[in-house]
Amino acid sequence: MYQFASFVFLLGFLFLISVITGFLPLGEPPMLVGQVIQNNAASETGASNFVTSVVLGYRGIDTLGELSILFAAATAGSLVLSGLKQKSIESGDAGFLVKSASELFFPLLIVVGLYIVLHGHLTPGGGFQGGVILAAAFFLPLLAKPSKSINSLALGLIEGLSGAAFIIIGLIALFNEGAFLKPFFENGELGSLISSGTLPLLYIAVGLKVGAELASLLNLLNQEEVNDS
Amino acid sequence: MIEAFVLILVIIMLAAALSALLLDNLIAATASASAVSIALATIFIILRAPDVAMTEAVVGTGLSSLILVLGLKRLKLWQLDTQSDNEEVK
Amino acid sequence: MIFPNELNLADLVVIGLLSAGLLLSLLRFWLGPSTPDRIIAVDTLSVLITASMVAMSLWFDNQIYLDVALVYVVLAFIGVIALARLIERGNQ
Amino acid sequence: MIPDISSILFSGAIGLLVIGVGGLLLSNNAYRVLLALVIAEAGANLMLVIAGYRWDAIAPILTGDFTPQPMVDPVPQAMVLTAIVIGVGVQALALTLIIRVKKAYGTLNMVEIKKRMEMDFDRLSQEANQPGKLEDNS
Repeated sequence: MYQFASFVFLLGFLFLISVITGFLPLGEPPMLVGQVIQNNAASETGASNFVTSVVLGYRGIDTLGELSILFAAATAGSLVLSGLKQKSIESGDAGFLVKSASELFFPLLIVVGLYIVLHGHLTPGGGFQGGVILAAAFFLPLLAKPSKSINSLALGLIEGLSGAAFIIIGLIALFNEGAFLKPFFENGELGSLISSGTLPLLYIAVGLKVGAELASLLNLLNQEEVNDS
Repeated sequence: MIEAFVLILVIIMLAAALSALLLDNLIAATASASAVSIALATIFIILRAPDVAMTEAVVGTGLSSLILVLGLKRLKLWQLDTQSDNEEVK
Repeated sequence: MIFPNELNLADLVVIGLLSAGLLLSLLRFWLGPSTPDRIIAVDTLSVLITASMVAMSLWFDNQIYLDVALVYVVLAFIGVIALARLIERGNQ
Repeated sequence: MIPDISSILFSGAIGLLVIGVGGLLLSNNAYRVLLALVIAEAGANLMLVIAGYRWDAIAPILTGDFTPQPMVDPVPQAMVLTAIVIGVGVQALALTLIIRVKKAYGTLNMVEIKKRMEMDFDRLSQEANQPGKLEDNS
Protein backbone atom coordinates (compact mmCIF):
# COMPACT_ATOMS: atom_id res chain seq x y z
CA MET A 1 0.00 0.00 0.00
CA TYR A 2 2.81 2.37 0.90
CA GLN A 3 4.63 1.53 -2.31
CA PHE A 4 1.49 2.07 -4.39
CA ALA A 5 0.93 5.44 -2.77
CA SER A 6 4.56 6.34 -3.42
CA PHE A 7 4.22 5.46 -7.10
CA VAL A 8 1.09 7.59 -7.40
CA PHE A 9 2.90 10.46 -5.72
CA LEU A 10 5.85 10.04 -8.08
CA LEU A 11 3.58 10.12 -11.13
CA GLY A 12 1.93 13.28 -9.85
CA PHE A 13 5.34 14.83 -9.13
CA LEU A 14 6.54 13.99 -12.65
CA PHE A 15 3.40 15.51 -14.16
CA LEU A 16 3.70 18.65 -12.02
CA ILE A 17 7.34 19.32 -12.89
CA SER A 18 6.76 18.53 -16.56
CA VAL A 19 3.90 21.03 -16.73
CA ILE A 20 5.95 23.69 -14.93
CA THR A 21 8.97 23.23 -17.20
CA GLY A 22 6.72 23.11 -20.25
CA PHE A 23 6.03 26.80 -19.77
CA LEU A 24 9.69 27.71 -19.29
CA PRO A 25 11.50 28.73 -22.46
CA LEU A 26 15.13 27.65 -22.61
CA GLY A 27 17.67 30.34 -23.24
CA GLU A 28 15.60 33.46 -22.66
CA PRO A 29 15.78 34.27 -18.95
CA PRO A 30 14.17 37.53 -17.82
CA MET A 31 17.49 38.66 -16.20
CA LEU A 32 16.16 41.47 -14.04
CA VAL A 33 19.02 41.47 -11.55
CA GLY A 34 21.55 39.75 -13.78
CA GLN A 35 21.51 42.47 -16.43
CA VAL A 36 22.26 45.17 -13.85
CA ILE A 37 25.08 43.08 -12.42
CA GLN A 38 26.54 42.51 -15.88
CA ASN A 39 26.50 46.19 -16.65
CA ASN A 40 28.00 47.37 -13.37
CA ALA A 41 30.01 44.56 -11.79
CA ALA A 42 33.26 45.14 -13.67
CA SER A 43 33.41 48.80 -12.64
CA GLU A 44 32.01 48.34 -9.12
CA THR A 45 34.01 45.39 -7.83
CA GLY A 46 36.81 45.07 -10.37
CA ALA A 47 36.60 41.28 -10.58
CA SER A 48 36.47 39.76 -14.02
CA ASN A 49 34.68 36.67 -12.70
CA PHE A 50 31.13 37.88 -12.18
CA VAL A 51 30.11 34.86 -10.12
CA THR A 52 32.79 35.83 -7.60
CA SER A 53 31.53 39.38 -7.45
CA VAL A 54 28.00 38.07 -6.85
CA VAL A 55 29.10 35.56 -4.21
CA LEU A 56 31.41 37.86 -2.24
CA GLY A 57 30.35 41.35 -3.25
CA TYR A 58 26.63 41.57 -3.78
CA ARG A 59 25.67 38.57 -1.65
CA GLY A 60 28.54 38.54 0.84
CA ILE A 61 26.38 38.05 3.90
CA ASP A 62 24.87 34.95 2.29
CA THR A 63 28.37 33.53 2.03
CA LEU A 64 28.83 34.23 5.74
CA GLY A 65 25.62 32.27 6.39
CA GLU A 66 26.86 29.45 4.20
CA LEU A 67 30.11 29.30 6.16
CA SER A 68 28.14 29.15 9.42
CA ILE A 69 25.99 26.31 8.05
CA LEU A 70 29.12 24.37 7.10
CA PHE A 71 30.60 25.08 10.55
CA ALA A 72 27.37 23.93 12.21
CA ALA A 73 27.36 20.71 10.16
CA ALA A 74 30.98 19.92 11.08
CA THR A 75 30.36 20.70 14.76
CA ALA A 76 27.19 18.63 14.85
CA GLY A 77 28.99 15.75 13.17
CA SER A 78 31.74 15.72 15.76
CA LEU A 79 29.10 16.09 18.49
CA VAL A 80 27.11 13.10 17.21
CA LEU A 81 30.20 10.92 16.97
CA SER A 82 31.76 12.11 20.22
CA GLY A 83 29.87 9.59 22.36
CA LEU A 84 31.69 6.71 20.72
CA LYS A 85 35.14 5.80 21.92
CA GLN A 86 37.38 6.41 18.94
CA LYS A 87 40.70 5.04 17.84
CA SER A 88 42.63 5.14 14.63
CA ILE A 89 42.11 2.37 12.14
CA GLU A 90 44.81 -0.24 12.53
CA SER A 91 44.67 -1.66 9.06
CA GLY A 92 47.78 -2.04 6.99
CA ASP A 93 49.35 0.59 4.83
CA ALA A 94 48.65 0.84 1.15
CA GLY A 95 50.90 -0.68 -1.44
CA PHE A 96 54.04 0.88 -2.88
CA LEU A 97 52.24 2.58 -5.77
CA VAL A 98 49.67 4.42 -3.69
CA LYS A 99 52.27 5.50 -1.12
CA SER A 100 54.62 6.95 -3.72
CA ALA A 101 51.74 8.52 -5.62
CA SER A 102 50.45 10.20 -2.48
CA GLU A 103 53.90 11.61 -1.70
CA LEU A 104 54.23 12.81 -5.30
CA PHE A 105 50.77 14.30 -5.42
CA PHE A 106 50.93 16.20 -2.12
CA PRO A 107 52.91 19.27 -3.33
CA LEU A 108 51.09 19.23 -6.66
CA LEU A 109 47.72 19.34 -4.94
CA ILE A 110 48.86 22.16 -2.63
CA VAL A 111 49.98 24.20 -5.64
CA VAL A 112 46.74 23.56 -7.54
CA GLY A 113 44.64 24.42 -4.50
CA LEU A 114 46.49 27.67 -3.83
CA TYR A 115 46.25 28.59 -7.53
CA ILE A 116 42.51 28.02 -7.52
CA VAL A 117 42.08 30.06 -4.31
CA LEU A 118 44.28 32.97 -5.40
CA HIS A 119 42.81 33.25 -8.90
CA GLY A 120 39.24 33.12 -7.69
CA HIS A 121 38.45 36.57 -9.09
CA LEU A 122 40.01 35.94 -12.51
CA THR A 123 39.26 32.34 -13.47
CA PRO A 124 36.60 29.86 -12.35
CA GLY A 125 37.16 28.55 -8.90
CA GLY A 126 37.63 30.27 -5.62
CA GLY A 127 37.62 29.60 -1.93
CA PHE A 128 35.28 26.65 -1.77
CA GLN A 129 36.83 24.65 -4.60
CA GLY A 130 40.38 25.44 -3.53
CA GLY A 131 39.55 24.63 0.07
CA VAL A 132 38.22 21.23 -0.92
CA ILE A 133 41.41 20.56 -2.90
CA LEU A 134 43.56 21.58 0.09
CA ALA A 135 41.55 19.29 2.38
CA ALA A 136 41.97 16.43 -0.10
CA ALA A 137 45.71 17.16 -0.26
CA PHE A 138 46.07 16.86 3.49
CA PHE A 139 43.90 13.77 3.56
CA LEU A 140 45.75 11.88 0.81
CA PRO A 141 48.66 10.73 3.08
CA LEU A 142 46.06 9.39 5.50
CA LEU A 143 44.56 7.36 2.71
CA ALA A 144 47.94 5.76 2.14
CA LYS A 145 48.79 5.27 5.82
CA PRO A 146 45.55 5.09 7.85
CA SER A 147 47.34 4.83 11.19
CA LYS A 148 48.44 8.46 11.12
CA SER A 149 46.14 11.33 11.99
CA ILE A 150 46.09 15.08 11.42
CA ASN A 151 46.73 17.49 14.28
CA SER A 152 43.18 18.59 15.03
CA LEU A 153 44.27 21.46 17.29
CA ALA A 154 46.10 23.20 14.44
CA LEU A 155 43.11 22.64 12.17
CA GLY A 156 40.78 24.24 14.70
CA LEU A 157 43.18 27.17 15.10
CA ILE A 158 43.35 27.78 11.33
CA GLU A 159 39.60 27.50 11.01
CA GLY A 160 38.89 29.92 13.85
CA LEU A 161 41.45 32.49 12.71
CA SER A 162 40.27 32.49 9.10
CA GLY A 163 36.62 32.68 10.11
CA ALA A 164 37.47 35.62 12.37
CA ALA A 165 39.41 37.27 9.53
CA PHE A 166 36.35 37.10 7.27
CA ILE A 167 34.17 38.82 9.86
CA ILE A 168 36.86 41.38 10.74
CA ILE A 169 37.21 42.42 7.08
CA GLY A 170 33.44 42.77 6.97
CA LEU A 171 33.41 44.90 10.13
CA ILE A 172 36.20 47.17 8.85
CA ALA A 173 34.10 47.71 5.74
CA LEU A 174 31.09 48.43 7.94
CA PHE A 175 32.90 51.14 9.89
CA ASN A 176 34.80 52.70 6.98
CA GLU A 177 32.39 52.37 4.08
CA GLY A 178 29.03 52.04 5.78
CA ALA A 179 28.06 48.56 4.58
CA PHE A 180 28.97 45.12 5.87
CA LEU A 181 31.43 43.27 3.60
CA LYS A 182 31.64 46.06 1.07
CA PRO A 183 34.88 45.82 -0.95
CA PHE A 184 36.99 48.79 0.08
CA PHE A 185 40.45 48.72 -1.48
CA GLU A 186 41.14 50.10 -4.92
CA ASN A 187 39.75 48.13 -7.79
CA GLY A 188 42.96 48.10 -9.75
CA GLU A 189 43.35 47.03 -13.32
CA LEU A 190 40.74 44.60 -14.57
CA GLY A 191 42.23 41.15 -15.02
CA SER A 192 45.45 41.51 -13.01
CA LEU A 193 46.19 39.42 -9.92
CA ILE A 194 46.22 42.32 -7.43
CA SER A 195 42.84 43.79 -8.19
CA SER A 196 39.21 43.92 -7.13
CA GLY A 197 39.75 45.23 -3.59
CA THR A 198 39.21 42.85 -0.72
CA LEU A 199 37.63 40.02 -2.67
CA PRO A 200 40.86 37.94 -2.93
CA LEU A 201 41.48 38.38 0.82
CA LEU A 202 37.95 37.20 1.57
CA TYR A 203 38.41 34.22 -0.73
CA ILE A 204 41.70 33.27 0.96
CA ALA A 205 39.92 33.32 4.33
CA VAL A 206 37.06 31.21 2.91
CA GLY A 207 39.51 28.74 1.37
CA LEU A 208 41.49 28.23 4.58
CA LYS A 209 38.32 27.88 6.64
CA VAL A 210 36.65 25.38 4.30
CA GLY A 211 39.86 23.40 3.91
CA ALA A 212 40.50 23.11 7.66
CA GLU A 213 36.86 22.28 8.35
CA LEU A 214 36.60 19.55 5.76
CA ALA A 215 39.99 18.10 6.72
CA SER A 216 38.88 17.82 10.34
CA LEU A 217 35.59 16.25 9.20
CA LEU A 218 37.44 13.66 7.09
CA ASN A 219 39.85 13.03 9.96
CA LEU A 220 36.87 12.40 12.23
CA LEU A 221 35.26 9.99 9.82
CA ASN A 222 38.54 8.15 9.30
CA GLN A 223 38.69 6.91 12.88
CA GLU A 224 36.71 3.91 14.00
CA GLU A 225 35.11 3.06 17.30
CA VAL A 226 36.45 0.57 19.80
CA ASN A 227 34.47 -2.65 19.88
CA ASP A 228 33.92 -3.03 23.60
CA SER A 229 30.22 -3.74 23.69
CA MET B 1 25.16 15.61 -34.04
CA ILE B 2 25.74 18.10 -31.26
CA GLU B 3 22.42 17.35 -29.64
CA ALA B 4 23.41 13.69 -29.79
CA PHE B 5 26.42 14.36 -27.56
CA VAL B 6 24.25 16.11 -24.97
CA LEU B 7 21.74 13.28 -25.29
CA ILE B 8 24.46 10.71 -24.56
CA LEU B 9 25.56 12.70 -21.50
CA VAL B 10 21.98 12.85 -20.20
CA ILE B 11 21.53 9.13 -20.82
CA ILE B 12 24.73 8.37 -18.88
CA MET B 13 23.58 10.60 -16.05
CA LEU B 14 20.14 9.03 -15.76
CA ALA B 15 21.51 5.49 -16.09
CA ALA B 16 24.04 6.13 -13.35
CA ALA B 17 21.34 7.64 -11.14
CA LEU B 18 19.11 4.60 -11.64
CA SER B 19 21.92 2.17 -10.98
CA ALA B 20 22.87 4.04 -7.80
CA LEU B 21 19.46 3.04 -6.47
CA LEU B 22 19.21 -0.43 -7.98
CA LEU B 23 22.65 -2.02 -7.59
CA ASP B 24 22.96 -4.47 -4.74
CA ASN B 25 26.52 -3.65 -3.87
CA LEU B 26 26.87 -0.39 -1.97
CA ILE B 27 30.41 0.29 -3.21
CA ALA B 28 29.21 0.14 -6.81
CA ALA B 29 26.27 2.36 -5.86
CA THR B 30 28.72 4.94 -4.47
CA ALA B 31 30.80 4.76 -7.66
CA SER B 32 27.70 5.35 -9.77
CA ALA B 33 26.68 8.30 -7.59
CA SER B 34 30.02 9.86 -8.50
CA ALA B 35 29.36 9.03 -12.17
CA VAL B 36 26.22 11.19 -11.92
CA SER B 37 28.43 14.11 -10.87
CA ILE B 38 30.86 13.39 -13.70
CA ALA B 39 28.20 13.71 -16.40
CA LEU B 40 26.54 16.63 -14.61
CA ALA B 41 29.78 18.64 -14.58
CA THR B 42 30.04 18.35 -18.36
CA ILE B 43 26.44 19.47 -18.79
CA PHE B 44 27.23 22.48 -16.60
CA ILE B 45 30.15 23.32 -18.90
CA ILE B 46 27.86 23.10 -21.93
CA LEU B 47 25.47 25.46 -20.13
CA ARG B 48 28.35 27.98 -19.74
CA ALA B 49 28.70 27.66 -15.98
CA PRO B 50 32.39 26.85 -15.38
CA ASP B 51 32.26 27.86 -11.71
CA VAL B 52 29.40 25.50 -10.99
CA ALA B 53 31.02 22.78 -13.07
CA MET B 54 34.23 23.05 -11.08
CA THR B 55 32.37 22.96 -7.78
CA GLU B 56 30.32 19.96 -8.88
CA ALA B 57 33.44 18.14 -10.08
CA VAL B 58 35.40 18.86 -6.91
CA VAL B 59 32.59 18.15 -4.49
CA GLY B 60 30.75 15.38 -6.28
CA THR B 61 33.71 13.40 -7.52
CA GLY B 62 36.35 13.99 -4.89
CA LEU B 63 34.94 15.05 -1.56
CA SER B 64 31.57 13.33 -1.68
CA SER B 65 33.03 10.00 -2.68
CA LEU B 66 35.72 10.38 0.00
CA ILE B 67 33.07 11.04 2.65
CA LEU B 68 30.84 8.21 1.47
CA VAL B 69 33.77 5.77 1.27
CA LEU B 70 34.89 6.61 4.79
CA GLY B 71 31.30 6.15 5.95
CA LEU B 72 31.10 2.76 4.27
CA LYS B 73 34.34 1.80 5.97
CA ARG B 74 32.94 2.73 9.37
CA LEU B 75 29.62 1.04 8.68
CA LYS B 76 31.56 -2.19 7.96
CA LEU B 77 29.73 -2.50 4.65
CA TRP B 78 32.83 -2.88 2.52
CA GLN B 79 32.52 -6.59 1.82
CA LEU B 80 32.38 -7.18 -1.90
CA ASP B 81 29.62 -9.73 -2.17
CA THR B 82 26.64 -8.68 -0.11
CA GLN B 83 23.76 -10.78 -1.29
CA SER B 84 20.89 -8.46 -0.60
CA ASP B 85 20.41 -4.84 0.17
CA ASN B 86 19.18 -5.17 3.72
CA GLU B 87 21.27 -8.05 4.85
CA GLU B 88 23.44 -7.50 7.85
CA VAL B 89 27.18 -7.78 7.41
CA LYS B 90 28.74 -8.90 10.63
CA MET C 1 23.09 27.87 -30.36
CA ILE C 2 24.61 25.67 -27.73
CA PHE C 3 27.87 25.44 -29.69
CA PRO C 4 28.87 28.78 -31.23
CA ASN C 5 31.23 27.88 -34.04
CA GLU C 6 30.58 25.84 -37.11
CA LEU C 7 32.16 22.43 -36.61
CA ASN C 8 34.42 20.96 -39.26
CA LEU C 9 35.10 17.32 -40.03
CA ALA C 10 37.79 16.88 -37.37
CA ASP C 11 35.44 18.15 -34.67
CA LEU C 12 32.76 15.74 -35.81
CA VAL C 13 35.25 12.86 -35.65
CA VAL C 14 36.21 13.95 -32.11
CA ILE C 15 32.56 14.06 -31.07
CA GLY C 16 31.93 10.63 -32.59
CA LEU C 17 34.93 9.00 -30.93
CA LEU C 18 34.14 10.54 -27.53
CA SER C 19 30.50 9.44 -27.80
CA ALA C 20 31.53 5.91 -28.73
CA GLY C 21 33.94 5.74 -25.80
CA LEU C 22 31.34 7.08 -23.38
CA LEU C 23 28.73 4.60 -24.57
CA LEU C 24 31.15 1.66 -24.38
CA SER C 25 32.24 2.51 -20.84
CA LEU C 26 28.58 2.93 -19.90
CA LEU C 27 27.98 -0.55 -21.30
CA ARG C 28 30.82 -1.94 -19.17
CA PHE C 29 29.32 -0.15 -16.19
CA TRP C 30 25.95 -1.82 -16.75
CA LEU C 31 27.23 -5.27 -17.60
CA GLY C 32 30.22 -5.35 -15.27
CA PRO C 33 29.72 -8.44 -13.18
CA SER C 34 31.98 -7.39 -10.32
CA THR C 35 32.53 -4.14 -8.44
CA PRO C 36 36.14 -3.54 -9.64
CA ASP C 37 34.84 -3.63 -13.22
CA ARG C 38 32.36 -0.90 -12.39
CA ILE C 39 34.95 1.26 -10.66
CA ILE C 40 37.30 0.93 -13.63
CA ALA C 41 34.39 1.90 -15.89
CA VAL C 42 33.81 5.05 -13.82
CA ASP C 43 37.53 5.85 -14.06
CA THR C 44 37.46 5.46 -17.84
CA LEU C 45 34.37 7.65 -17.95
CA SER C 46 36.16 10.37 -15.99
CA VAL C 47 39.16 10.29 -18.35
CA LEU C 48 36.89 10.59 -21.39
CA ILE C 49 34.96 13.42 -19.76
CA THR C 50 38.26 15.25 -19.14
CA ALA C 51 39.08 14.89 -22.82
CA SER C 52 35.68 16.25 -23.78
CA MET C 53 36.16 19.21 -21.41
CA VAL C 54 39.40 20.07 -23.19
CA ALA C 55 37.63 19.71 -26.54
CA MET C 56 34.88 22.04 -25.34
CA SER C 57 37.48 24.59 -24.35
CA LEU C 58 38.52 24.48 -28.00
CA TRP C 59 34.97 24.70 -29.36
CA PHE C 60 33.94 27.55 -27.09
CA ASP C 61 37.19 29.38 -27.87
CA ASN C 62 37.88 30.12 -24.23
CA GLN C 63 40.76 28.94 -22.06
CA ILE C 64 38.97 29.13 -18.71
CA TYR C 65 37.48 25.68 -19.21
CA LEU C 66 40.99 24.18 -19.05
CA ASP C 67 41.08 25.05 -15.33
CA VAL C 68 37.99 22.96 -14.78
CA ALA C 69 39.56 20.01 -16.59
CA LEU C 70 42.77 20.31 -14.54
CA VAL C 71 40.96 20.37 -11.20
CA TYR C 72 38.60 17.64 -12.31
CA VAL C 73 41.25 15.13 -13.33
CA VAL C 74 43.17 15.61 -10.08
CA LEU C 75 40.11 15.06 -7.90
CA ALA C 76 38.87 12.08 -9.93
CA PHE C 77 42.19 10.40 -9.18
CA ILE C 78 41.63 10.82 -5.44
CA GLY C 79 38.07 9.48 -5.61
CA VAL C 80 39.13 6.37 -7.49
CA ILE C 81 42.04 5.82 -5.09
CA ALA C 82 39.61 5.97 -2.15
CA LEU C 83 37.25 3.44 -3.74
CA ALA C 84 40.19 1.17 -4.57
CA ARG C 85 41.45 1.33 -0.98
CA LEU C 86 38.00 0.26 0.21
CA ILE C 87 38.02 -2.82 -2.00
CA GLU C 88 41.58 -3.65 -1.00
CA ARG C 89 40.53 -3.60 2.63
CA GLY C 90 37.54 -5.79 1.89
CA ASN C 91 39.67 -8.51 0.44
CA GLN C 92 41.98 -8.84 3.40
CA MET D 1 15.15 11.71 -34.87
CA ILE D 2 17.03 13.53 -32.14
CA PRO D 3 14.80 15.74 -29.98
CA ASP D 4 15.70 19.39 -29.62
CA ILE D 5 18.13 20.58 -27.00
CA SER D 6 15.70 22.12 -24.52
CA SER D 7 13.65 18.95 -24.12
CA ILE D 8 16.84 16.90 -23.63
CA LEU D 9 18.13 19.20 -20.88
CA PHE D 10 14.78 19.53 -19.13
CA SER D 11 14.19 15.78 -19.25
CA GLY D 12 17.60 15.26 -17.66
CA ALA D 13 16.75 17.58 -14.77
CA ILE D 14 13.25 16.12 -14.35
CA GLY D 15 14.63 12.58 -14.51
CA LEU D 16 17.20 13.28 -11.80
CA LEU D 17 14.60 14.90 -9.55
CA VAL D 18 12.07 12.10 -9.97
CA ILE D 19 14.66 9.33 -9.55
CA GLY D 20 15.98 11.03 -6.43
CA VAL D 21 12.58 11.57 -4.83
CA GLY D 22 11.56 8.02 -5.78
CA GLY D 23 14.67 6.66 -4.11
CA LEU D 24 13.93 8.73 -1.00
CA LEU D 25 10.43 7.26 -0.83
CA LEU D 26 11.00 3.68 -1.87
CA SER D 27 14.42 2.58 -0.64
CA ASN D 28 14.75 0.50 2.44
CA ASN D 29 18.35 1.09 3.34
CA ALA D 30 19.39 4.25 5.18
CA TYR D 31 22.61 4.58 3.18
CA ARG D 32 20.69 4.39 -0.07
CA VAL D 33 18.36 7.13 1.14
CA LEU D 34 21.46 9.30 1.48
CA LEU D 35 22.50 8.51 -2.11
CA ALA D 36 18.99 9.36 -3.31
CA LEU D 37 19.20 12.69 -1.48
CA VAL D 38 22.45 13.48 -3.32
CA ILE D 39 20.83 12.68 -6.68
CA ALA D 40 17.73 14.79 -6.00
CA GLU D 41 19.99 17.69 -5.00
CA ALA D 42 21.87 17.37 -8.30
CA GLY D 43 18.59 17.52 -10.22
CA ALA D 44 17.51 20.70 -8.45
CA ASN D 45 20.88 22.30 -9.17
CA LEU D 46 20.65 21.41 -12.86
CA MET D 47 17.16 22.92 -13.04
CA LEU D 48 18.44 26.21 -11.57
CA VAL D 49 21.37 26.45 -13.95
CA ILE D 50 19.13 25.72 -16.96
CA ALA D 51 16.88 28.58 -15.81
CA GLY D 52 19.81 30.99 -16.15
CA TYR D 53 21.03 29.88 -19.57
CA ARG D 54 20.92 32.31 -22.49
CA TRP D 55 21.39 31.73 -26.19
CA ASP D 56 24.55 33.05 -27.84
CA ALA D 57 26.09 34.07 -24.56
CA ILE D 58 29.49 33.50 -23.01
CA ALA D 59 30.30 32.31 -19.51
CA PRO D 60 30.11 35.10 -16.89
CA ILE D 61 33.88 35.61 -16.86
CA LEU D 62 35.57 38.36 -18.81
CA THR D 63 38.66 37.19 -20.67
CA GLY D 64 40.76 38.42 -23.54
CA ASP D 65 40.31 42.13 -24.21
CA PHE D 66 37.51 42.48 -21.61
CA THR D 67 34.90 43.77 -24.03
CA PRO D 68 31.35 43.44 -22.71
CA GLN D 69 29.40 40.66 -24.40
CA PRO D 70 26.05 39.03 -23.61
CA MET D 71 26.54 36.62 -20.74
CA VAL D 72 24.49 33.98 -19.02
CA ASP D 73 22.82 35.02 -15.78
CA PRO D 74 25.39 34.90 -12.93
CA VAL D 75 22.87 35.00 -10.07
CA PRO D 76 21.51 31.41 -10.36
CA GLN D 77 25.08 30.15 -10.75
CA ALA D 78 26.10 31.81 -7.48
CA MET D 79 23.07 30.29 -5.77
CA VAL D 80 23.90 26.81 -7.09
CA LEU D 81 27.49 27.22 -5.90
CA THR D 82 26.16 27.90 -2.41
CA ALA D 83 23.71 24.99 -2.66
CA ILE D 84 26.35 22.45 -3.64
CA VAL D 85 28.64 23.37 -0.76
CA ILE D 86 25.79 23.28 1.75
CA GLY D 87 24.71 19.94 0.25
CA VAL D 88 28.02 18.31 1.06
CA GLY D 89 27.78 19.58 4.65
CA VAL D 90 24.31 18.10 5.00
CA GLN D 91 25.59 14.87 3.48
CA ALA D 92 28.41 14.57 6.00
CA LEU D 93 26.02 15.28 8.89
CA ALA D 94 23.56 12.65 7.63
CA LEU D 95 26.38 10.14 7.35
CA THR D 96 27.40 10.70 10.98
CA LEU D 97 23.76 10.21 12.00
CA ILE D 98 23.64 6.95 10.01
CA ILE D 99 26.82 5.76 11.72
CA ARG D 100 25.28 6.55 15.10
CA VAL D 101 22.04 4.72 14.26
CA LYS D 102 24.00 1.69 13.06
CA LYS D 103 25.92 1.71 16.33
CA ALA D 104 22.75 1.94 18.42
CA TYR D 105 20.44 -0.47 16.59
CA GLY D 106 22.82 -2.62 14.61
CA THR D 107 20.90 -2.38 11.36
CA LEU D 108 20.32 -0.04 8.44
CA ASN D 109 16.85 -1.27 7.49
CA MET D 110 14.47 1.66 7.83
CA VAL D 111 11.42 -0.43 8.84
CA GLU D 112 13.39 -2.19 11.53
CA ILE D 113 14.83 1.06 12.82
CA LYS D 114 11.37 2.64 12.98
CA LYS D 115 9.95 -0.35 14.87
CA ARG D 116 12.69 -0.32 17.46
CA MET D 117 12.54 3.44 17.80
CA GLU D 118 8.81 3.28 18.55
CA MET D 119 9.44 0.57 21.12
CA ASP D 120 12.04 2.80 22.74
CA PHE D 121 9.65 5.74 22.77
CA ASP D 122 6.91 3.61 24.36
CA ARG D 123 9.29 2.40 27.03
CA LEU D 124 10.47 5.91 27.79
CA SER D 125 6.93 7.30 28.02
CA GLN D 126 5.82 4.47 30.29
CA GLU D 127 8.76 5.12 32.55
CA ALA D 128 7.94 8.79 32.61
CA ASN D 129 4.27 8.11 33.45
CA GLN D 130 4.96 5.83 36.38
CA PRO D 131 4.62 7.65 39.70
CA GLY D 132 7.66 7.80 41.83
CA LYS D 133 10.05 7.48 38.95
CA LEU D 134 10.64 11.17 38.60
CA GLU D 135 11.66 11.60 42.20
CA ASP D 136 14.18 8.83 41.78
CA ASN D 137 15.80 10.61 38.90
CA SER D 138 16.03 13.96 40.61
